[in-house]
Amino acid sequence: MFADGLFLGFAVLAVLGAAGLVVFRHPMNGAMSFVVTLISLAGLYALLSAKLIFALQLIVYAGAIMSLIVFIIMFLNIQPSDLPKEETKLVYILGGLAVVLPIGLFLAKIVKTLPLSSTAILGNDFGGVKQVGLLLFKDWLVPFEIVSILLLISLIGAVVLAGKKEAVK
Amino acid sequence: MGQSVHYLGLIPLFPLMGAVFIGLLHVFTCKNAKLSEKVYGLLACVGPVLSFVMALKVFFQLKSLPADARFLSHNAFTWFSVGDLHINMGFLADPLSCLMLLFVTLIGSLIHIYSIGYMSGDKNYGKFFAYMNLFLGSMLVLVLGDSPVVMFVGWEGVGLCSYLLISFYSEDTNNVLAGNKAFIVNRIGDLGFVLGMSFLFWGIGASGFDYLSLKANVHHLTPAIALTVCLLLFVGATGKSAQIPLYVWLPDAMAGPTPVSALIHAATMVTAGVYMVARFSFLYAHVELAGNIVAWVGILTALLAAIFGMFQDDIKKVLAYSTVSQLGYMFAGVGVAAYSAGIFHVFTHAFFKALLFLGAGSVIYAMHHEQNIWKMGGLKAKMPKTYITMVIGALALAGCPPFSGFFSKDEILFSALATGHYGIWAVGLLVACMTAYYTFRMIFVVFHGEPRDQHAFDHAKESPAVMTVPLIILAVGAAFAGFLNMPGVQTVSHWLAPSLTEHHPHASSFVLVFAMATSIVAFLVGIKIAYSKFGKGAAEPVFSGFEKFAYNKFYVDELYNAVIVQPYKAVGSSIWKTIEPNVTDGPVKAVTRLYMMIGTAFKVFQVGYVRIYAIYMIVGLSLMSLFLSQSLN
Amino acid sequence: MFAHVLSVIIFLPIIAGLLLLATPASRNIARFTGMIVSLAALVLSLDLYMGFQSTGHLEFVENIPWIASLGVSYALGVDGISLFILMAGSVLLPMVYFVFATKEKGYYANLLIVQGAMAGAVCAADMILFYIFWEVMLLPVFFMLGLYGGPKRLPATLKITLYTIAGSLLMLAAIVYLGVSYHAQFNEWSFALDKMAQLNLSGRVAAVAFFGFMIAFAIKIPLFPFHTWLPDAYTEAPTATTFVLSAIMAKIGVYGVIRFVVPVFDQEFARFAVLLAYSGVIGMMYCGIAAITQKDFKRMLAFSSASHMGIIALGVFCMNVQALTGSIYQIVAHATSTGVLFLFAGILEERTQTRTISDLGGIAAKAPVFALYFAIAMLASVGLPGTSGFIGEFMIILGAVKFNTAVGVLAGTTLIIGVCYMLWMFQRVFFEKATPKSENFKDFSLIEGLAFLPVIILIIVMGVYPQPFLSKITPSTALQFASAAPVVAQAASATNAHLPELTIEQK
Amino acid sequence: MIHSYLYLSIILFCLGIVGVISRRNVFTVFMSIELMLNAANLAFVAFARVHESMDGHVLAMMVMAVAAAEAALALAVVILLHKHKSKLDTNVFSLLKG
Repeated sequence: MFADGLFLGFAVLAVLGAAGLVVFRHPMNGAMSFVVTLISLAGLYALLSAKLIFALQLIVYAGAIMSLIVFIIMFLNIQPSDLPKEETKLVYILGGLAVVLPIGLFLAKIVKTLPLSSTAILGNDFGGVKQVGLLLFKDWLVPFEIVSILLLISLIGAVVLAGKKEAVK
Repeated sequence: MGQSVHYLGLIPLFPLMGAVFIGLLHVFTCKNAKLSEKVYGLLACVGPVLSFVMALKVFFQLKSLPADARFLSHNAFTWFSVGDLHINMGFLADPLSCLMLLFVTLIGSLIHIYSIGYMSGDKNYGKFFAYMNLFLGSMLVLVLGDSPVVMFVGWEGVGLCSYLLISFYSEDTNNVLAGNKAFIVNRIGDLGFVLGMSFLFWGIGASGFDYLSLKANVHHLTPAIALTVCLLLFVGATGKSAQIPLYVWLPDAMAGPTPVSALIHAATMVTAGVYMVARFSFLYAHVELAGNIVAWVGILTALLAAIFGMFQDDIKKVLAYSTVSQLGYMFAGVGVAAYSAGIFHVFTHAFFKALLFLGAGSVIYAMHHEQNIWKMGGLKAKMPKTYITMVIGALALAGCPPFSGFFSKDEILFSALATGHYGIWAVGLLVACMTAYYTFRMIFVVFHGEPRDQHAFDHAKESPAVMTVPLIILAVGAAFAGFLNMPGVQTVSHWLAPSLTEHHPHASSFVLVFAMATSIVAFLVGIKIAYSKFGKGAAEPVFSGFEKFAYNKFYVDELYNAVIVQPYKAVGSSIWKTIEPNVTDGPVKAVTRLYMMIGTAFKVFQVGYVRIYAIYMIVGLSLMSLFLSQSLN
Repeated sequence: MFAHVLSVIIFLPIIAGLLLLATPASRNIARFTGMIVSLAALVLSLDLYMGFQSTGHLEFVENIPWIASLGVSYALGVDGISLFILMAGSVLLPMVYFVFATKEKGYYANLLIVQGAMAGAVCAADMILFYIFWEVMLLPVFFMLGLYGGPKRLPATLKITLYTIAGSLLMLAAIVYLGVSYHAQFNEWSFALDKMAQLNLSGRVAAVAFFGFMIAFAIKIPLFPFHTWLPDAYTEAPTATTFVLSAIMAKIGVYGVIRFVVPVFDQEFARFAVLLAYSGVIGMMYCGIAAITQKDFKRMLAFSSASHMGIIALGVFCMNVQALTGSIYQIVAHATSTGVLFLFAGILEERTQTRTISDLGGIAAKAPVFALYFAIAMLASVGLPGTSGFIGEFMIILGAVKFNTAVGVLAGTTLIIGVCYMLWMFQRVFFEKATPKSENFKDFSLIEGLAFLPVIILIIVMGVYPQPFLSKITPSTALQFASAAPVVAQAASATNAHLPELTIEQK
Repeated sequence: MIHSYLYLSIILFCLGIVGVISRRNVFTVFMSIELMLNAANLAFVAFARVHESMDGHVLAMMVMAVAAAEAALALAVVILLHKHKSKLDTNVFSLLKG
């Protein structure tokens, strides 16, 4: 019961946060509401017994990535005049919802066909650092290395792109 | 049958070689080192004279043979041979071609000699003689060719030379236009000739396409094909020999130098059509309808040209129309199956018409290239030799006994009468009268009366001997050639008999005398009218009504221009300005436009915003989901 | 004479051309190389000509399996029909290098490649091989026209490329169809020509494939109404390209009809021959009449060339040995006359800086040698007896009269139509008074005069003594009708039935 | 119940799509993409729980890594674009427009 209550709370927060992201005009507001979503998602991961992911979600996503985004938003010192004028934003959002609705319903239909299964909290041998780490470095070694290369490349790319001083002008 | 003699091929080869040689000399020397005129003159006369000598040799060799074996042939090489079609570059000398050969080479040689004087001082002296030699060579190929195809080589060759010589003074646009006209009109005739040959070939050509084989197989032709062939070949003849409706080029052709008019457009080339019909006498003799058409076209041409001739004021145009008119007589002759009479008229006509033209040339030369007869007058005193020879020529042309023209023309009229073609005879008689009238109109205006242009008259003088001697020789021919075939003698008819398929009509001597008497009367009437109007000098008349209509040649040229030439040009320009870009190119352009339209239609979606492309993607995804979720149920 | 002489004739120019493109050779080296290579090809072809036995069948055969699984082989060979097109290319192309001295390197390199590709297309005895050379042939034309053409070259390039590629694709589809049919009927793969002739094709699909081939060739010839690319392309192309297009490439279209369509699709061909013949005749008249109103002499020659091609194509469609032989003879004659006329037009353009007829005049007086050469080529092109143009034209008209009287009569009008525009042009350009542009026209130099002399002599020799040439063609053309005789005879009699009163029969 | 997690994942994903296609603010669009990634992550983790296998967790980690890389690059691009145009409107960056 308690777990269901938690789920409901996190789920509502996550959806509200996501809706806020879509609706707010200023990106800073959007980012803040998105952080809410991320944190509630972390809670949901915990409910799903994914301890490592729960931690990573908080540290990497809510912590690192979001702070990077917020930092950049602040760094750019965005004035209201910089923001696009989206007078018809609401129409677009409603239209977007209408377009997306069939996709959602379709996916929901698929989900409906899945067998039910319990989400009770599992014990220590699931989702911990040790178990995931072993899996990661045994079965998923090559993809892991590839992802590390990807990170390296994006690092270099970001440096090259943002580091172009005035040459582009 | 017959003998093969190798020198036959040499006869056309001499002038052709001369043409090449003189032509090359001219081309390579005309820019810087000019050769002396004497060199050209000498070189030019070698070929024709040698050909004449050879022609005499042929004549004597033929004469030594029995009458029904009188032909010599020489097969130089296989020209082309494909399937059933075997064409040899072969030459045939039989009495008919031998007669043509003799007078063509004789008159050709004389005109070459005459030209040495006439053309002196011209900057394209060499070119002129190259063309003249080329012409003579082509004409000899035409005459000697042993099959229609070889004849066609000469046939087109003389057409080409005619074109080149008419546009000889090529700086003047009118001359070139006249040349173009001649070539194109001749080509229309050639189309008939080629088609005629084709039909003839598919009819009986498979077993040999030379005259002897054709003659042997002619009875295999169906009447319809025979008629088609005859008419098509006659179309060729109307082009070359200036008959209705293709006569229009000949008067314009007088733009060329006068010796050209004499040689090509009076004495030799234009008679090629008559020669051709006579060559095919074995065919025409079988198809009476074709013969009648030929005869009527001929006599109507004679009438029409005589009407035009009565009102011309250019001395060469008068002679040109008289040529057309006389050619009409010849066709009337061959049309009524009197082939020997037609050919005999060709023969005599060559003498007196060449004489008249050369005489006219002499006059023109003396008058410093003035051709209008109303600017001449009284030249009798200044140019006695020219005067006398021209009068002889005029008498022959007008048909005054005993000059040559009388006998030949009379024989045609007699044949028409004897074969029952009374209409042709009557028109012929009328034309004879008109001929006498316009011929002497010209003589009286030019040589009698008072000089109309005193300045030109004072400078006029008799031409040099190199010009007058040919005149005298021709005058002798014009005067006496008629006796060769006068009634009762008939040398030429007998000579020609082996080559021709004709039946001499047996008419009573009354008809003969009647025909002769009416001819003489017609001549006298004509000359009387001419004398009464022009004998004592007359001013240039002002034409009105019918006279003006006739003076302008019934506006036939204008009619052709409006009905054929202009529409042709209009079609041409509409093709490439309207039809080509719109109709023929239409489907191509339509396909292009279709692609453009499709492209434009899709361009609407290419707004350039990534977000919009994302929307397309999502919409697509959404539609797919709609579809898939239906199938999921 | 050695075994692979055909391959050498084909690939020597192609390789030389590619090498030139790859190396930074100067234009003089390029021109010199082109001259040497084309002369070498000429020598080899002459050798080939001398060694030709005129058996009527393919000679100098080379056959190497290439794509064995599909039965495609590298098969070459010449017979009397292809020999003359090959010779026309080999004899005429060296002239270009002598006459046009100041062109880019790529110009000469492309010329070499096109020469090799054309030789390949003519010698190929396998459909796939033919198709490859056929396509390769277009590429150099594309580059030469697009790079070195006149001011409006780009639309012209686009048009010719799209047109020919559209045709080629239809042909490719038809070739694939033939290959598949062969596999269906004989249970093996092959694209060899002699095997294709054994195919028994009928029905609607065969007719479609027939038109696939016919349209491809009709575009190349070009046959009315597929000719609309021609005036633009011929006018805008640099002279040598126009020369190549008109003198040789168009002929390969006709050659394709004779070699591929007639033996393989004999039934369809007999069925549609009248239609095609009318198309040829109408094209002849249409282009001939259009020619007379042209103001640009190159465009006029372009129309004249299209007009002549109509007659040449007609000869093929008439289905008798005279017309077909005449057609092949006319191919060579046309290459020597109209092709050379295009070269002369190029010289005229180069020296007067104009292509407008009315800007010129009086050249005959300024340049007698040039005028003489031009006149001879022109007279050959209007088919004057004694020049090369007459023999072919005469035989085609002769054959056309037998095939169908109406077609024959219409075909005859070429005598008149041709002479109209040619004389008109000759009058304006060579006669009359000199204009400012033509006043200082320079006559041929000695080298130019000598370079053209062989062709001019050839024109006259081919007119006066054609039998040696014809004796090499006739065995092959006669063979064409030996195999297809019953069908052809049937069709010919059917077409003449419309005009019974004019039917020619031998009692 | 596991279905609730999956429904939530669908809702978040759809909201992410809506954010991408209906907003013009570069940051919002970017964060909406992140939202979609997170929705996917939630599904991964949920399925990992269902199957009691931790491969889903590994995948979620990789997605995070990719998201980090994407964030680094995308933000660099945004900075660059902002430097040039001083705008955050996606419609300004319309180099694809013909």
